[in-house]
Amino acid sequence: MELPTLQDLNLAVTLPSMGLALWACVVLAVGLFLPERRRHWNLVLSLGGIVALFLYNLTLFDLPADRQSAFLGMYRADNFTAFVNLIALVTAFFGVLMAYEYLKRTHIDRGEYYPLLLISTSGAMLMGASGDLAVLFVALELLSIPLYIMSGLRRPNAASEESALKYFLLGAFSSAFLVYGVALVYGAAGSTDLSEIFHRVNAGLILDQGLLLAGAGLMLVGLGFKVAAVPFHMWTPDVYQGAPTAVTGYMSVGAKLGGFAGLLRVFIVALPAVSGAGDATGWQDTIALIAALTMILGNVVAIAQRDVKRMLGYSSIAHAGYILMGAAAAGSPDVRDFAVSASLFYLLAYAFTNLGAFAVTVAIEKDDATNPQLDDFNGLSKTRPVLALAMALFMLSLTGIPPTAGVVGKFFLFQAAVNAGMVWLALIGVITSVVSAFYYLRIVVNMYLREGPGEAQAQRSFLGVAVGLAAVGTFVLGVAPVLFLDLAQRAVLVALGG
Amino acid sequence: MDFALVVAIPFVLGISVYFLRDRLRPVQQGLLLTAGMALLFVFLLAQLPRVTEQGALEFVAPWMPQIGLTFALYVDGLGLLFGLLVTGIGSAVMLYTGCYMDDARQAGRFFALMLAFTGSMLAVVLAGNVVVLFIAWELTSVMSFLLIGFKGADDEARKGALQSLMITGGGGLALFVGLLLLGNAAGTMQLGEILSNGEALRQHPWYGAFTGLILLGCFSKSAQFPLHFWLPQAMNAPTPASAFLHSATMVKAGVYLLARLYPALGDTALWNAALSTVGLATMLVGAVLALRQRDLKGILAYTTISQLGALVALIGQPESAGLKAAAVGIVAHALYKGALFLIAGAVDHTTGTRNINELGGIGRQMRGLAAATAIAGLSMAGVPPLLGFVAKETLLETVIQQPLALAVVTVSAALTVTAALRLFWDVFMGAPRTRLPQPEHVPHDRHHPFGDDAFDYSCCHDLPPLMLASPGTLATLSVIAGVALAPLMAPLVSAAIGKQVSLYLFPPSGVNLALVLSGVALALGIGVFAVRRVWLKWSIPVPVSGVQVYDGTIRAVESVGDVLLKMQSGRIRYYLAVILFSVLVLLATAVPNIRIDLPTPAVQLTTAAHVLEAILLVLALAATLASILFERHLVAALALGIAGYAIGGMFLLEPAPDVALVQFLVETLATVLIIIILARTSQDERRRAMARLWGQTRRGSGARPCRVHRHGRGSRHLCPRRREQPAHTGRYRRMAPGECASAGWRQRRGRGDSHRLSRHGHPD
Amino acid sequence: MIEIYLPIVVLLVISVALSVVILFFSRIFGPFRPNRRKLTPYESGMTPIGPAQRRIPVKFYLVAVLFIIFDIEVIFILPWAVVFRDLGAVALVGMAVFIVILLIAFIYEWKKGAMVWE
Amino acid sequence: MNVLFALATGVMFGMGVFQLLRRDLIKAAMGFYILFAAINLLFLAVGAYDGTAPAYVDASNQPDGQPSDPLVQALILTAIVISFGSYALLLGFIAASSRRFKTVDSNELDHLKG
Repeated sequence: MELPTLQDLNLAVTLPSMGLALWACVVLAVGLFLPERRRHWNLVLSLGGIVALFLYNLTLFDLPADRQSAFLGMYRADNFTAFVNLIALVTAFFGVLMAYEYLKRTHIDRGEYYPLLLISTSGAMLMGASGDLAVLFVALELLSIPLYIMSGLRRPNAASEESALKYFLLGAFSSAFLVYGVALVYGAAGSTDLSEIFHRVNAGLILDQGLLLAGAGLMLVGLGFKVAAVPFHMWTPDVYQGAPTAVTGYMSVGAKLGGFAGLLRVFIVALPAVSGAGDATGWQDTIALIAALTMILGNVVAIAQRDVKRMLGYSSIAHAGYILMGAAAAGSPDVRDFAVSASLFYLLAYAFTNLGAFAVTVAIEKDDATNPQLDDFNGLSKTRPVLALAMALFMLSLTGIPPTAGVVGKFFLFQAAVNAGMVWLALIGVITSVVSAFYYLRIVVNMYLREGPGEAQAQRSFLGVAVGLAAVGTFVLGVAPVLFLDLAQRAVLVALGG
Repeated sequence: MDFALVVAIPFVLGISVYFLRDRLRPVQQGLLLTAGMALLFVFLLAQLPRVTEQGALEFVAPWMPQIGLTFALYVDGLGLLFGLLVTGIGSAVMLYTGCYMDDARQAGRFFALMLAFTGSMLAVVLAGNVVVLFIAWELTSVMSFLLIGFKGADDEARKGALQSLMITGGGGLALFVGLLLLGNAAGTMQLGEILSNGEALRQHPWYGAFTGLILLGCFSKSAQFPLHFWLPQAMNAPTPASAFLHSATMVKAGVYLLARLYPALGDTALWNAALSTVGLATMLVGAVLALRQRDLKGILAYTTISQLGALVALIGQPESAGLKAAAVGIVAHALYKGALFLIAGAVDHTTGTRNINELGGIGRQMRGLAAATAIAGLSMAGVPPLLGFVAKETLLETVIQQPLALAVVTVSAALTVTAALRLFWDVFMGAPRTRLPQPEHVPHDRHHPFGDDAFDYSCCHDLPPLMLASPGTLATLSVIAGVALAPLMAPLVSAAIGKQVSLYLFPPSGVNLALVLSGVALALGIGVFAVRRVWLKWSIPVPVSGVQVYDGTIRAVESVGDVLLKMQSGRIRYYLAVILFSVLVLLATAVPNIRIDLPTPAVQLTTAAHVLEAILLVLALAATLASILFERHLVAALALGIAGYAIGGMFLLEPAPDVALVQFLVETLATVLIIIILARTSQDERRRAMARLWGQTRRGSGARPCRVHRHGRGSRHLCPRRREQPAHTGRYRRMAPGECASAGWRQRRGRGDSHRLSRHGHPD
Repeated sequence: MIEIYLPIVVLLVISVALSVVILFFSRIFGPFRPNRRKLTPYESGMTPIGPAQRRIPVKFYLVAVLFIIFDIEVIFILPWAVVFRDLGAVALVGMAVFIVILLIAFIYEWKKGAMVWE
Repeated sequence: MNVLFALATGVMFGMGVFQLLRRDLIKAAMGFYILFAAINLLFLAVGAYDGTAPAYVDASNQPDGQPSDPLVQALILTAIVISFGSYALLLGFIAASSRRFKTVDSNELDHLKG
């Protein structure tokens, strides 16, 4: 047996995720020794690490083929991974930035927040990079467990604790299904390597088709839970409402990103050839159905919400539906690459937009441990015009109205669905987008057309930076998406070898 | 390149005005912008010969090259016609607005929005790529939304703004998918290539789908029945915006796109049937409903709807027969309706009301305004030699072969005459009236907030001359264009529809049926106006109004949402059960495929290892079952430990000694942990919860300790008891990990629980 | 195969046998002169008077938990040691990272006061 | 794959699900633990059963028989450790919530809903 050397492990390309996890340990250790008045070093160190890795990650696009695999094929360092890393680091950046003042304000400035967030981010990155089901499982837990803890961070707050417990129990249940699915797929295909599974399925070397299907279905449950797809979505609003707002903001993107990265990685690399009618793969109809249900439920239920975080929770369910539409389209071989890059681009657009929306929510949240309500936006255009303008931009983007990132993202997703012949799905997407306009624009109406209390709140500088950057990102992706589009387009998912 | 500048300049102007708003008075801002718009107008006008000669001009710049998307402009006669309309009416409106707005800061904001709209609208009509077109299309909806809500805190304005955006923005999304399908079918997003591909597109299997979606988008934008109701609601916008967006330009975007796509999609059975049916219905509905209005802008809005219906019906005529009439109608309508809107604003500005019942006889003070109204009203009524007459004649001539359409057009034309007369006579002529009591039969849902259009009533009760200049110019243009048809209108219309046409005031062949019907309509309209005292008292019951349908739809969606919300019970077990059920459904699809060939024998117990393994397996299962059955937590935890050890034993037999070792240690740890937890959770609480559980199981239900209070629909609050619980209510303060266990222990003992604990021996 | 565990079984048998033998022979050959003190159970110097079943403070469990957690990590080191020669640098780097992470966890515990008895 | 073995893991998983669905949160935590025990068994059932000797990297230095599949062992090890970590955390959450809410009945933790 050939023994691997250090070069074979190819550690350099794994640096974004592995480095972030290690950096989290460093931040944790340093944070332990920081006195109260030097707490800002937590922020500085976290942001520094994120930015450095972000820059480094830019060099990881278009690696030569021999450098695209690390840890003996367990870690894939292709463009898909690099793009997922990019989104994840952006998410982490905003997650740190918008939390700093919030944590102080709500007196939960425990140093653990930052390392937890970084570890969770590295889990999300690893989800996208996994070349093996075992890595997928580890990455899923790495992503989830810090999130459970972070949602319960606001002790002693009943809502926060309840949400943490709920999230944990439900999350543990669904990840049990994922592992069960991994075991079944392993039993059917005899391997946990994604490319190997692909080749064995292709060559008909599997023990049992049904077992493979059952395993794929169970994995879909675990990943569907992470992305909050109906009917595995029920935790979402409760947890979003209960968790500290900054955590909710991070979670709304980070967890979804990890879930989708894993979903696309597994289903497109390993299982595209699972039998189905005609050209399309066996899971396409299932995912399309889930996407439809998710879009409908998320948007319809969001209308009745008055609590902003809860509303954004349902909205995040709805957006999971849109991205699932891309995943479903990727089931058709002809549009696979386009659909993957469409989903990735949408995730990036969603990251900027949703993180921005949450940053604004954090900014208007009162200090009395009550959640912001829709009416809290009243008259914001008078008291804080810039904030209101940014929020309006985010809401337009979430609805899918130009000139924002959301519309470009939706454009690609709808086009992917149409190209894959799923016009009905695109139509559902459109109808539900119209429904969503109703509740997103209500916030805009409240900000611009209603009178508020009229008191200008204290400006919060880091939050302001976060809101500003998110707004710029949302706008730039809306009018000049060329650069990121180019990167997303290069992210192609294929099995190795063969 | 120069056309890209045409699109960009309004945005630049808008931003500059916004930043200069503290330096310039509103009038100066208005003059500046008027100059800019006029320049654009002149530039576009200068392109007319070039376009007529060379055909369409295309301008392409890379935008998203990866997916073949370009930023493309496509300038032909039709685009130029609309571009001229936008910039021409725009100049007039800007001039007017400078006087209309009193506050410089507000004026700056308003101008910025108006200019942003202008730029978007120009992008719509000059777009050479359906994606660019869609984006600009939605931008116009957004700008319209912001302008309708410009005056802010007023329920009507808020509702109107949201409604208009929902309808037009939503329709825009339908258009979006329609355009995507169209692009997919044509294999390109470039407008020029799509237009030259008409034959194939009409044969395409998706033709019905994309045409339906595109029509839906156009109808919603152009306020076609039954989606027309947003337009009257949009009249809460400041009057210059109404004049510009909601009569002259934005609402015509739908008409523009229909005309634009006519070469590619038009003239099929579906197209013609849909357009003429919807158009004629809209025409009639708008004309009839206009009669019920008391608000000047309401009357104008409904007659606009009626006119838009006519335009849509014309584009639905087979073999491009209606395009000429449509082009003339667009220009005529923009001129007279723009003038009338501006006049309505001026009336409001000076008198402080727009309610026609409170107005009358003001023509004596405002002769100029009255004259302008008379001219524009004559054009609206279709009296020669104004342009409105030509528009009506060409319309009647187009539908002369279709009895039903002819009847609808004639009736609508008559009612339009009535509306025009009311606008002139009841406002400017007759006895002066002030603050008449409002008639009782005015329906509530048609109530408009009268008289809060201007911002500051104290200033300028005398009409500023510039404010009269704009409507006066537009009205005069109606006359000039009507008289000088051949030199002015004919080249424009010819360029717009792409073939040489001749326009005439009176048919060269003498009196024909169209002319007769035109006269009939005029007479009929005057007749109806004469007896207005009678029908104004009628209260026409409207069985279902669009607003009701809209509200009903929203309510229906909300109630579906409420049903779904009931599923969100907040209970973990329920959520778990839902997941489990979904998993079972998901697996049910896979199970039929499972074909495991049972090995023979299915059970191998040949070696000692096998026997031992089987024993351990049974032990593990039995212990697990025991952990379920035992009610006491401690015993259950111990049983679970046994199961874990049995599994560890199986790992050992595997042989996987390292795994087994880990399993043993972890199992020990898990058991220890659960004991710690049992010690640290309050035994009392646990026991009470357990008692409640078992008691409930027997009784079937139990009183919930705390109800969640719902304040109004959809508001969710935590139960107050829970929410305000301080950190150390009970015996358990927050403790550092190091201190808590022993502290908890001491505290519990301090409360005298210890004897009970010691009786059980272990913290259970 | 199960046979490879035979030495362990032999070891178990020998140890059980040895303890039995020691107890048995000490009973036979040793002097036996009991008094009240000698008959009380020996508990490493602690006073044996009190209720038979006492609760052990949870503190003990916590320390035990910490101990076992690090024990588990040691198990991971065992197979590593077996193949260390063959794997070389890879193994060294891997284990170094592993130990560093453990160390940080340990520092965390320490700083958070998990090692403080009271 | 030994069918009996696989069926037994299925039964165990089912028992875990049942336990997880109970109102008593501590029992539910135990259910979670049972789930992962069952999954570990399943890995054993589908994978490593063809081995007769411990898995070594170097095949030359082991006594006899075919080495077990090291991959599945690694998977099981990972699963055990992760499940234990989660279990510990879960118990911690339950302890915290039982102190705050004075109950271990999951049905009473339903204030976040709608």
